[in-house]
Amino acid sequence: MKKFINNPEDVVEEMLEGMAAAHSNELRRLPGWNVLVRKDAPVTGKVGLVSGGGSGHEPAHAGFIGENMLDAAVAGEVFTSPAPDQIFEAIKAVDSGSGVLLIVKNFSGDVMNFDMAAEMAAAEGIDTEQVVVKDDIAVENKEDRRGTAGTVLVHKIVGTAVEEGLNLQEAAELAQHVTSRIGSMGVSLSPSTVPASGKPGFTLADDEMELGTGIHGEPGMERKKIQPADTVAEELLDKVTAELEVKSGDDVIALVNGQGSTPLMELYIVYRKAAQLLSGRNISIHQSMVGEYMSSLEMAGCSLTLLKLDDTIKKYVT
Amino acid sequence: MKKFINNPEDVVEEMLEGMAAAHSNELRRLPGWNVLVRKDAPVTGKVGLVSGGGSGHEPAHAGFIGENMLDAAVAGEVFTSPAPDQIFEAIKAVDSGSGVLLIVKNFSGDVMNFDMAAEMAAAEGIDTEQVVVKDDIAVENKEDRRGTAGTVLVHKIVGTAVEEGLNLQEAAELAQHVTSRIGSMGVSLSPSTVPASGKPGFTLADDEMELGTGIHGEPGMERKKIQPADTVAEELLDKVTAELEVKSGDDVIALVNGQGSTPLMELYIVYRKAAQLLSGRNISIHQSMVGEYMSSLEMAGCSLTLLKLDDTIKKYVT
Amino acid sequence: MELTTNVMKYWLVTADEKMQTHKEYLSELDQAIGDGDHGHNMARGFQVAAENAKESTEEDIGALMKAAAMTLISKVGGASGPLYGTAFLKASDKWKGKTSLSKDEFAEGLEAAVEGIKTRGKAEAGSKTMLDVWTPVLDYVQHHDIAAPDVSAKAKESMEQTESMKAEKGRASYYGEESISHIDPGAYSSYLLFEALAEALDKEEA
Amino acid sequence: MELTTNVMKYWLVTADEKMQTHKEYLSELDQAIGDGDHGHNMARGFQVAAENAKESTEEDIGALMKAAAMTLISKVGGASGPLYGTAFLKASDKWKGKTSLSKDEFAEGLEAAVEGIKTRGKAEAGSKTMLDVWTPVLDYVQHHDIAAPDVSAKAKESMEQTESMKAEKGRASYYGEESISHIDPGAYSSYLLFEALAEALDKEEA
Ligand SMILES: Nc1ncnc2c1ncn2[C@@H]1O[C@H](COP(=O)(O)OP(=O)(O)O)[C@@H](O)[C@H]1O
Ligand SMILES: Nc1ncnc2c1ncn2[C@@H]1O[C@H](COP(=O)(O)OP(=O)(O)O)[C@@H](O)[C@H]1O
Ligand SMILES: [Mg+2]
Ligand SMILES: [Mg+2]
Ligand SMILES: [Mg+2]
Ligand SMILES: [Mg+2]
Repeated sequence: MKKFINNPEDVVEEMLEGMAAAHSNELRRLPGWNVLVRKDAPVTGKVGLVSGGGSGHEPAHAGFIGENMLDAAVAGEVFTSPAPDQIFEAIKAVDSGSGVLLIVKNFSGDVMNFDMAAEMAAAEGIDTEQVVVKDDIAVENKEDRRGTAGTVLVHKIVGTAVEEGLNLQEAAELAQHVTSRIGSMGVSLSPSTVPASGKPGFTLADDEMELGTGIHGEPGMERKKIQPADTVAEELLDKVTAELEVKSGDDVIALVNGQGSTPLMELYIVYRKAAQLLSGRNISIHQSMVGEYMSSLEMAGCSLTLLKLDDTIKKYVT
Repeated sequence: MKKFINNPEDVVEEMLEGMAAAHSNELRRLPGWNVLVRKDAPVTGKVGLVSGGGSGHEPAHAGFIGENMLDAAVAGEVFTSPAPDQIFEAIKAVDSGSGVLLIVKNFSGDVMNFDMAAEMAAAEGIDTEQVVVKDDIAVENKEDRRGTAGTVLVHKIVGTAVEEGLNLQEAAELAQHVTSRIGSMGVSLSPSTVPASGKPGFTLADDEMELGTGIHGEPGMERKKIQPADTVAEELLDKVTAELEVKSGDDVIALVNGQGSTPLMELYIVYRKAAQLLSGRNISIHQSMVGEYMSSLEMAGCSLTLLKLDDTIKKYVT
Repeated sequence: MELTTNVMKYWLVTADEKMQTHKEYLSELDQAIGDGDHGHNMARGFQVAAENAKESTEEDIGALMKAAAMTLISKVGGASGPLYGTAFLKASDKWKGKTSLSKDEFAEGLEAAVEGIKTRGKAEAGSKTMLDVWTPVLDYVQHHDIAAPDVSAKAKESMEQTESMKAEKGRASYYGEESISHIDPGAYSSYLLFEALAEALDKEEA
Repeated sequence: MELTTNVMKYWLVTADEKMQTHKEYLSELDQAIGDGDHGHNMARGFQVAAENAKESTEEDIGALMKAAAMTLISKVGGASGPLYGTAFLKASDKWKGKTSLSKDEFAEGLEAAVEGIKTRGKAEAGSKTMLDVWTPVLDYVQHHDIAAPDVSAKAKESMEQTESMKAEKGRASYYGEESISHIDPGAYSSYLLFEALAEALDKEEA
C-alpha cells in the first residue's frame, strides 16, 4: 500500500481538517463532528440538504456543498457509513425550520444510519424526508440497487430546486422523481485499497475488466477480457439506455465518472463514443459531465450515468 | 497496460473529440487541428492567451479555456510537445489584433516549437510574446527548471488580467513577474504508462518514493523510503518556501496537485499539514487549490506549488 | 441464575477482548463477501463501550446497557453499528431500573434486541446475517435453563450454519451464489458476543 | 560526386525505412534518459516525409527538402521535430533551384543545417545530443572527398561516443550523471539518417 497518509486510523479526520482549511470560504466543520456544512448554514427559509456516506469517494460528498447544492456532508470512515449521531448533528446544523432532506446512497448501512438519524431528528421536532438513490443498474432487483455516481445529479438538481423555494415535501417528491430516472453502470480495471486493511478489495487478472462493480468494489455482473474503449462505452450505454427506456427524441444528462486512477484522457475517450452513439440515436445531451465525481479511492475504472430529463427536471438544470 | 483506449495512436484525437463534444458551450475545436479554442474567440480588444504541450496532463491545458483563463490550448501527442503549425493555428484563431501571449512549460521541445510558432506568427504580422514557466525547483539550475503545475496559476492570473484590459506587453511582463514567484516540487509513488509505449516510464520499489519527479516522470532529486504524509508535506513545503524566500507576513496561493491516481483524500491530508505549517510560520494562504490540475496520466504522487503574492498579482486573484 | 450489574459489565469487557483478538479475522470474513471493515468497525465500537463500562459506577443495568448502545451506535458505523446499537438499546429498555436479571428477565431483553435487529434491518433469520445467530440463541435461552457451555455451543453451531447460506441482506447479498461457503462476518461477531456472555455466566456461577 | 533529385528522394525514403525498423530501439534509448517517445516521433514524421517524397514530381532539390522539412516540423513534435525540421529547412534554402548538388554544395547545405540545429536548440556539440553526430559528419564532409562507407563510419563512431558523455541539453539533462553510459537517442536517429545518406551516395556511385 503506497499512500500519502500518516496513521490509517486518522485519514478521515485529517482529510476533513484539510478540506475545512482549504475551503474555508465555502464551508466550515462542525467542531468535534465529521460534518462539513455550508458556511452560511442554516439558510433562512430554505430546505436543508444533507448527504454523506463512507469516505473514499471524494469529491463526494463534501465537494458538492454550496449554493444550489448540499448544505452538509457527513463523512464516515473509509467505505463505512457514518453513524446516526453524526448525521443528526448535520441535520440540526442546516435546519432553518423548513426541514431537511436526506440524500442517501442505497447501502444497508447508510439506509439504517440515516433512518436512525431521522428518528433522532423527529424526537427533537425537526422534519426530515429521505430519498434513497438506487442508480446502479448492475444489480437486477430494483430495490437492492446501490447508490453510485448518479447521486451527484440529485445533489445538484434538488439543490437548485430548494434554493428556488421548494418546500420539504416538494423537494422530497422531486428528489424521488429525479432518482427514478437515473441509471448508472460501472466497469473497473483494478481495485482500491482501504488504508485500514492495507489490502486490495478484489483482484483482477492483467487482461481482465469487471463490468458492473460498485463504488466500493462490490461484485459486478461479469468479468471478461478487457475491451477497447468504444466497446466498453457502447456496452455501458446500451445497458443504461435500455434500463431507462431512453429513446429517440429524449433529452439526457450524461456523466462519465472516473473511479480514481483512470486518467481524464480515457474518460473523454469513453465519453466521445457514448456521445456519438447517443447522437446517432437522436438522443440529445442536455448537459455533459466528465471527471471524478464519485471516486473509489484509487480504483481504475469509470461509470456512465444517464438522467432522462423531463420538463419538471429541466427547470432545475442550470 | 490496462486502459480505456482504442488504438494507442488515436488517443489524442479521440480525447479532443470527446472534449469538444462535452464542452461545446465553452469551447470549439479548430477543424483539422489539435487545438481547442474558447467558443467566442477571438475576443475583441483582448490579448489572446495560448498554452499547450504534450497530452496526458489533463485537465491541463484545455480544461483552463474560458473567461479569465486561456483562449486556446494546443495538444501534442502524449507527453510530446505539439508542433509549431498547430500552435500557429491557435495563435491565428485567438488573435483579435491585440496580440497573443504564449504560456510555455520549460521543456526543450515545447520551447522550440513555441519559438517556431512565434516566428511563423511574426511572418504573418501577428504580435506574440512568450513566458516560459520554470517552476519545478527540483532542478537546481534555474534556467533548466521544468514547467509543472504552477503553469495553471499563470493561466488564471494572467487570464484575469488580460480580461481586464492589459495589453500584450503588460501581460507578458505580468506573466514573467508571476512566474518568477512560483515554486513547485513533486513526489511520486508509482509511474505512468504512455499508451504508445505500453511500458511504465520508470520503476520504484514497493516501499520507495521519488522526490522531485517531473510531470513526465523525469528523474527527481532523491529516492528514499516512503514517508508519512506529514513528513512529505513538510519536506515539499520547506524546499519551496526556502527557494521562494517566503517569510512571516507573506501571502501565498497554495496548490496541492494530484499526479493522477492519488486519491483526493490523500491530497487533502498533504494540504492539511502544509497549511498548518504555513499558518505556524505566520504565512497566510490567500487561496487554496487541491485537486488534479496538471496530471501525469495515472502516475501516483502529488506536488506542492506556492505562489508568493504581492500587490501587483493580488489585483488579479479572484 | 442471576445476572448482576458486574456480570453485565464483564460481558461487555470480554466481548471487547474478543473483538480485538478477532478483529483481523472478522475483517477477512467481510473481505470475502463484503467490504472488509467488519472487524475494524466492531473493534472500534466495543473498545469504547468496554472502556466506558469499566469506568462506570452505574448500578442500573438498563442505564449501563443504554450507554453501551449509544456508544455502539456512534462508533461502529456501517451496517453493524445501527444493528448492534439497536439491539442493545431495545434490551436496555427492558432492563431499566434493574440491578440484577433473572433468566426470564434476561430473555425478555434479548427478545426485544432481536425484534430491534429485525425491524432496523428489515430482515428475518435465514438471510445469512447476524440474525442467524441471535434468533437461535434467543430461542434457546427462552426454552432452556441456560448454562454457559450451552449458550456458547448454540451460538457457535448457528454461526457455522451461515456458511452454507446464500446472503440476501446487506452488502454480502451482491455476491449472490458466491456468498455461499463463507461464514457471515456479522454472525461471527455475534457468536463472539455470546461466547463472551457464556464467560460472564460462568463468572456468575463461580 | 553529384547528388541528383532522385538520390535525395532515395535518402528520405531510406531514412524512413531505418526509422521504422529502429523505432522501438530509439524509443528504448529515449526511455533510459528521456521519455521514451523518440522512435515514435521520428517514425511518425519520416513516414509522411517519405510518402510525400515518393509521390512528389518536384525536380528542385530545395523545394523537395523544404517540403520534407515542413512535414518533419509538423509531424515529429517534441524536441526532435523542430531540430530536424530546422536542419532540413536551412539546408533546403541553400539547395533552392538546384536539381543536382556537388559535394561542396551539399556540404554548404549541411553546414546551414548544423547552424540551424545549434541556433534552434541553443546548444553546441559536446552536450550529448544529435549535434554530436551532425557536427563531426559535417566536418568530415567539408574536409574529405566523401565516400559512402566513410560517412556511415563517421556517423556511427560519433553516435557511439555519445555513450560516455553527460547530457546537458534536452530532457536527458535531468538525468545528470545517470545519463552517462547511455547512447543519446537523437544521436542514434542522426546516425540512421547519415547511414541512409551513405546508401544514397552508394546508389549515386552505382
Ligand atoms: N439488513 C440486515 N439485517 C441484519 N443484519 C445485517 C443486515 N445488513 C447487514 N447485516 C449484518 O452486518 C454485517 C456487516 O457489517 P459491517 O461489515 O460492519 O457493515 P457494512 O456492511 O456496512 O460494511 C453482515 O455480516 C450482516 O451480519
Ligand atoms: N537543445 C537541444 N539541442 C540539440 N539536440 C537536442 C536538444 N534537446 C534535445 N535534443 C535531441 O533530441 C533528442 C530527443 O528527442 P525526442 O525524444 O524526440 O524529444 P523530447 O525530448 O521532447 O521527447 C535527444 O536525444 C537529443 O539528441
Ligand atoms: Mg462497510
Ligand atoms: Mg517527448
Ligand atoms: Mg463491511
Ligand atoms: Mg523523448
